[in-house]
Amino acid sequence: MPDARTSAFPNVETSILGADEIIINMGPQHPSTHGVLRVKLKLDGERVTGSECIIGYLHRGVEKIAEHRTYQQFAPYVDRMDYVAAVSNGLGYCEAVEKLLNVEAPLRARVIRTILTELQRIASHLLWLGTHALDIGALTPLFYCFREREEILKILEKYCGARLTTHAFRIGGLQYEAYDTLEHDVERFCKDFASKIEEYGTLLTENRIWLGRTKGIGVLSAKDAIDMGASGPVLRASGVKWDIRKAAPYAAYDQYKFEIPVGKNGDTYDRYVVRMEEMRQSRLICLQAIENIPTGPIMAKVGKVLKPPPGEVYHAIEAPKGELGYYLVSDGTVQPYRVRIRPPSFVNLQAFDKMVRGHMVADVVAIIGTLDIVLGEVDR
Amino acid sequence: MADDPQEKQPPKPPASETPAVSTPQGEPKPPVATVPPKTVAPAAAPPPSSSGPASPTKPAAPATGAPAKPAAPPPPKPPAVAPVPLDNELVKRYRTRFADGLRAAWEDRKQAILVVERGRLEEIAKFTRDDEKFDFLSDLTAVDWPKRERRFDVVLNLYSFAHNTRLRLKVHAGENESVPSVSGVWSTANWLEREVYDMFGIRFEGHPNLTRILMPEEWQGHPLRKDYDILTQDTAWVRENLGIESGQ
Amino acid sequence: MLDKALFYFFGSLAIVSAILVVTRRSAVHSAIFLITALLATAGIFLQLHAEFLFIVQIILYAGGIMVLFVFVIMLVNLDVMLHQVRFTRQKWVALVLAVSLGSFAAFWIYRSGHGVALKSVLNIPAAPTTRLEPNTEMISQGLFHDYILPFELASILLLVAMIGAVVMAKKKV
Amino acid sequence: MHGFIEFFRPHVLPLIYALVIVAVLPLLAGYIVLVERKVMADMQARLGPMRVGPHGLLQPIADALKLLIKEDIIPEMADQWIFWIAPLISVTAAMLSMAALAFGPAFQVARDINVGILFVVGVSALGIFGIVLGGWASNSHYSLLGALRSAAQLVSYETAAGMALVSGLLLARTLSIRGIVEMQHAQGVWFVFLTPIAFFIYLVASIAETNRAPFDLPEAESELVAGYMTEFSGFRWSLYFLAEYANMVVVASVATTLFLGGWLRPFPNVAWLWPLDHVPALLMLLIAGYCFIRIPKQPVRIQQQFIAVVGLLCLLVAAVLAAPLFVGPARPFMAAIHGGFWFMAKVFFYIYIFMWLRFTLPRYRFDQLMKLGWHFLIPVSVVNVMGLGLALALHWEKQWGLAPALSLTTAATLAVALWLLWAQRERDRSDMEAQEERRSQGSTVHAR
Repeated sequence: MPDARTSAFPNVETSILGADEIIINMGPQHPSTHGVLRVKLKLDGERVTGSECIIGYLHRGVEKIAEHRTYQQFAPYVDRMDYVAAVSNGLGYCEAVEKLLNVEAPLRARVIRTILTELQRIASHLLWLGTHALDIGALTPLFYCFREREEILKILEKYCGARLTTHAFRIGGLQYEAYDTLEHDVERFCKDFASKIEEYGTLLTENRIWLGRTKGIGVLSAKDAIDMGASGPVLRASGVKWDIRKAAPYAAYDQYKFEIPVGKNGDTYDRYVVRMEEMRQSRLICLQAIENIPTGPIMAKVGKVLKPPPGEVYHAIEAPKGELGYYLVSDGTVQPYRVRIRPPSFVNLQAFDKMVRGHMVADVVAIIGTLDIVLGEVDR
Repeated sequence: MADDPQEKQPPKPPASETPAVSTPQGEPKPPVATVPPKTVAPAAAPPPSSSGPASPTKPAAPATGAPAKPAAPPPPKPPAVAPVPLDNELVKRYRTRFADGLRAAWEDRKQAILVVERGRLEEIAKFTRDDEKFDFLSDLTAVDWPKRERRFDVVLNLYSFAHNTRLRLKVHAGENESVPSVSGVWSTANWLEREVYDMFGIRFEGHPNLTRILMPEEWQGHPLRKDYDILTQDTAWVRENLGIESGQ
Repeated sequence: MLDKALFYFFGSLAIVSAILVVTRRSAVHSAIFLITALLATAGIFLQLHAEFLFIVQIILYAGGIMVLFVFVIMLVNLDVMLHQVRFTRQKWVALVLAVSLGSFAAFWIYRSGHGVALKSVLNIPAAPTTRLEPNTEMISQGLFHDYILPFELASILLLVAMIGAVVMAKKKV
Repeated sequence: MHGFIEFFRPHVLPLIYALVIVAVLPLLAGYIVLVERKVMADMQARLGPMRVGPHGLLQPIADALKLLIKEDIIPEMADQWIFWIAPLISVTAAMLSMAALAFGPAFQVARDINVGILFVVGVSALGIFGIVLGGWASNSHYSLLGALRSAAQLVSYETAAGMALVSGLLLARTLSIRGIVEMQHAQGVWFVFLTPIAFFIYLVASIAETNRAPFDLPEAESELVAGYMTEFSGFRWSLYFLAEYANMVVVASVATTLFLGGWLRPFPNVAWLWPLDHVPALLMLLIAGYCFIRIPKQPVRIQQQFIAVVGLLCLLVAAVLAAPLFVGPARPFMAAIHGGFWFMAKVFFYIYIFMWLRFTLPRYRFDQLMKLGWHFLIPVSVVNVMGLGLALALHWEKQWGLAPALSLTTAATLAVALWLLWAQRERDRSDMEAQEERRSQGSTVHAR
């Protein structure tokens, strides 16, 4: 029997030199797949000719659980989906149920909700920037980003006691009154964040190697982006100027002036620029919001037991990753009949195969990073 | 200190949502500032001729309970907003184009819902995307009503960049009836339909690769069905593999 | 005394690894033994105080050519070669050749010991114990002054060969 | 017996030096790792290892101990024999090339080997075998890809480094290491000022050659897990690690010898800069002072004692460094002791540049790395050699001043470099456009 060892590699179907492709598995425990995502890559030499994402490793059946919980009981589950931006998940769910009940949170609650959601957006983008730069090899930005993110998590912890899975909002408004130094903390954070974001810029934006690794990588044209259902920074970087905070203002977004950054040619560099600009805009929103947080009640007239009249509603908000939609169907009882969550990461990840073709293995890592996916939300 | 909706007006003009002025059920006041998405149908008020709660030919559909308001909610609660039959240009265009293709149309919480015929879904989808400019398929999902004879609702949530409005298409499908796939019209439907198949078992004709996406390949049963009972599966598995009676 | 010991060490190392090169089943093993053989000869060059030759031997053979050998061995899939039956028929031919060559060499070694006429030709002077003056300059003197023309010709020839190889190996991108 | 001693007399000193190198190198590599982690932490607004010993000073020993105790796994299908010898080849190649280096006028293992630099370059080139065979022997797809990539990278950047050295040697007109430093001493100027481009090219090429910083593709964590080192663990892995850092020291010392004037004090011949001789002793005094100040701040008593000992050690070294200046009889050892200090200072400065680049720059992709090597570095280094040859010829034959000739050729080489960069950018832009319309007319492929 020929010596097994010299029969090159049992798991390689054909010789490396041969022209036909080899299949490489990345993940599910790969350091740069942002969670349990397994990617099967078909390689011709170094070029990727095809890919298939195998997901479902983190599927906890959130939608099934929802059918056996009351509306209030289900709210904490929502934080566990996109665990990097738990506050905005909560906002989406609470506003959807309020729409179902045809109730509206008072203005003070809506303003505080807007502030906390925008802070969470900055925190989510900071985590994205740190890990994305780390995947491409820049070790330092990660620590700078996490230093700022720590400040935001402190504010969230002071407000609702938790840093990551916050369950900060209640259906109908807020559970806790804003702690007295909230305005001061947010102002201090926004003041020094301006210089910090320029600091990241100096490290990366004009960096020749960074440009080399991101310009022209993972290009997604506007038509393809819309057809693929991409949303959020991925869609805006392809040149489509659409942000739910402007198109269909919710919470208190209609009271503040902010720009929507748009990219030109939808490559990894444009998504980087769009997200950096979004962080600056979120900072402006927070500054405008804390100028005058209106006084008044923080909870609408919503009874202990919520029995929304039968019917259905679809409510979408602009989460850091994209359009986060809730489709609630109520049958008049205390428990929702059907809760469907439209996860932006799941839909954006679908565009991965189109973006990765023709690139090298090193770019696959950059493209997974630029899609900013969180597997908790992809698998639900 | 009940929050009195009338006098408290937010500083900005009603472009932002003002609490819906509560009127008895039936014809809502025309200039009602709608909830976030601007009124779906360009026409402001629904036709005055709405003959009260008599429900049009719409089948039992979602309001399985009596179309009339459910048992009187506790007095302070705001009024329930029951689905209201909808008839505006959009619905007229659909009716002229597809006649019986459009089964029903109503508005629930100010969002337009069209129930269309299952067989002609692909054709209607193309029309919706090309002529009505609903070029963004936000979500494709399903709802299981086991008590109805055609138990599944396949729900498409659409959004139009041109009109900045949302629309919801619904299709009723029976136990083993298959639904035409719309992944040809919007590519995003590819994974969404795979997930619906995985969770509900609804087959989509014309889908390039209809396999499970979240659950493992060899998984039996479809989790999100109402009659999907994990307990019986678990005891069966325990009995079969471990040879003992599961304690649950 | 150290010189003798070193010489015999390098000599035996070279012979043993040369034999191993031929007899090993796995190609990578034989490549490694080939490298040790080359390094052993480099050691002998050093003993003769021919430093430039020593370092050229290392850079050129071990550092350059052998790297290519190992590259090729790793890239080419060797399963096919292993299945072929090894050259059974050539056994006899090899024996005849070996015997004739062996006798030929033995004859001349014997003759050089005794024969008078051929002493001048085969008279291998003993290794010079005195220090050679630095020979790097001498070699460069020879290479770039006395034989400049053949040197240029050879480099052009190599250049053509390289370009040819690149053109042939260029994938139809 | 007498013959035996007689016979060994000339070899005693080199043997001692060799022992010192083999013993000190792992320790040096360990402390370079500690310095690297501390510098990295400092750049990333954090503290770095602080737990083992005061300020983490004992961390390298702890790491070494951990690696020794760690289980040494050999993959089942791996080629046992090659798996065992591959790390050895790497380490021996790195250590062997230290033999020819002169750490001070006296401290050199291979006394006056007249092929000096060539020996170092040649032997360190053997390190490739360690990497390639390591990748092959661990019989896993990832490590083979990593091994092939790093071998290709080493080979292509060795050409650039070789040409950069050639331009340095043109100035030195000799290969032997002592000769080069003496030439710089004679001319009174370091070669880095005469051929700055060659130094820059050698800096970039040496970073690539030791698989570090922007070029650390072979073991880029995010792609091929750990490249050729994936299957190695425990002591075997630490041999590769030691080889990498030893290579770094070798490359740094070659650069110091050839471009930064070996063991020469900065401005060796300038008389009025005599206080520079006192700098080493003063520096050591400073460090000792800092250690003594930090004593009360140490949390544990044992750490206080340890930092006191470190302070004393620094004082001792300061005394040794100051001795030749003041104490009469020690005067002849002046060059040897100070030479060693200056040499090590320059080597550490060179390695600091490595670290500095590692924590600021992201990583190159493999094709960009090759493109930089072949399309830019090698052509520029060849042009630099030709330019330098021309300048020296003019200087010797036509008696031009050295400065104008050299500045002329440096300017010419810079012009060529800029032209190459511009051509490269044009080529990239046209590639981008080609990729663009190839992508646009491609039909929307269904994602599987």
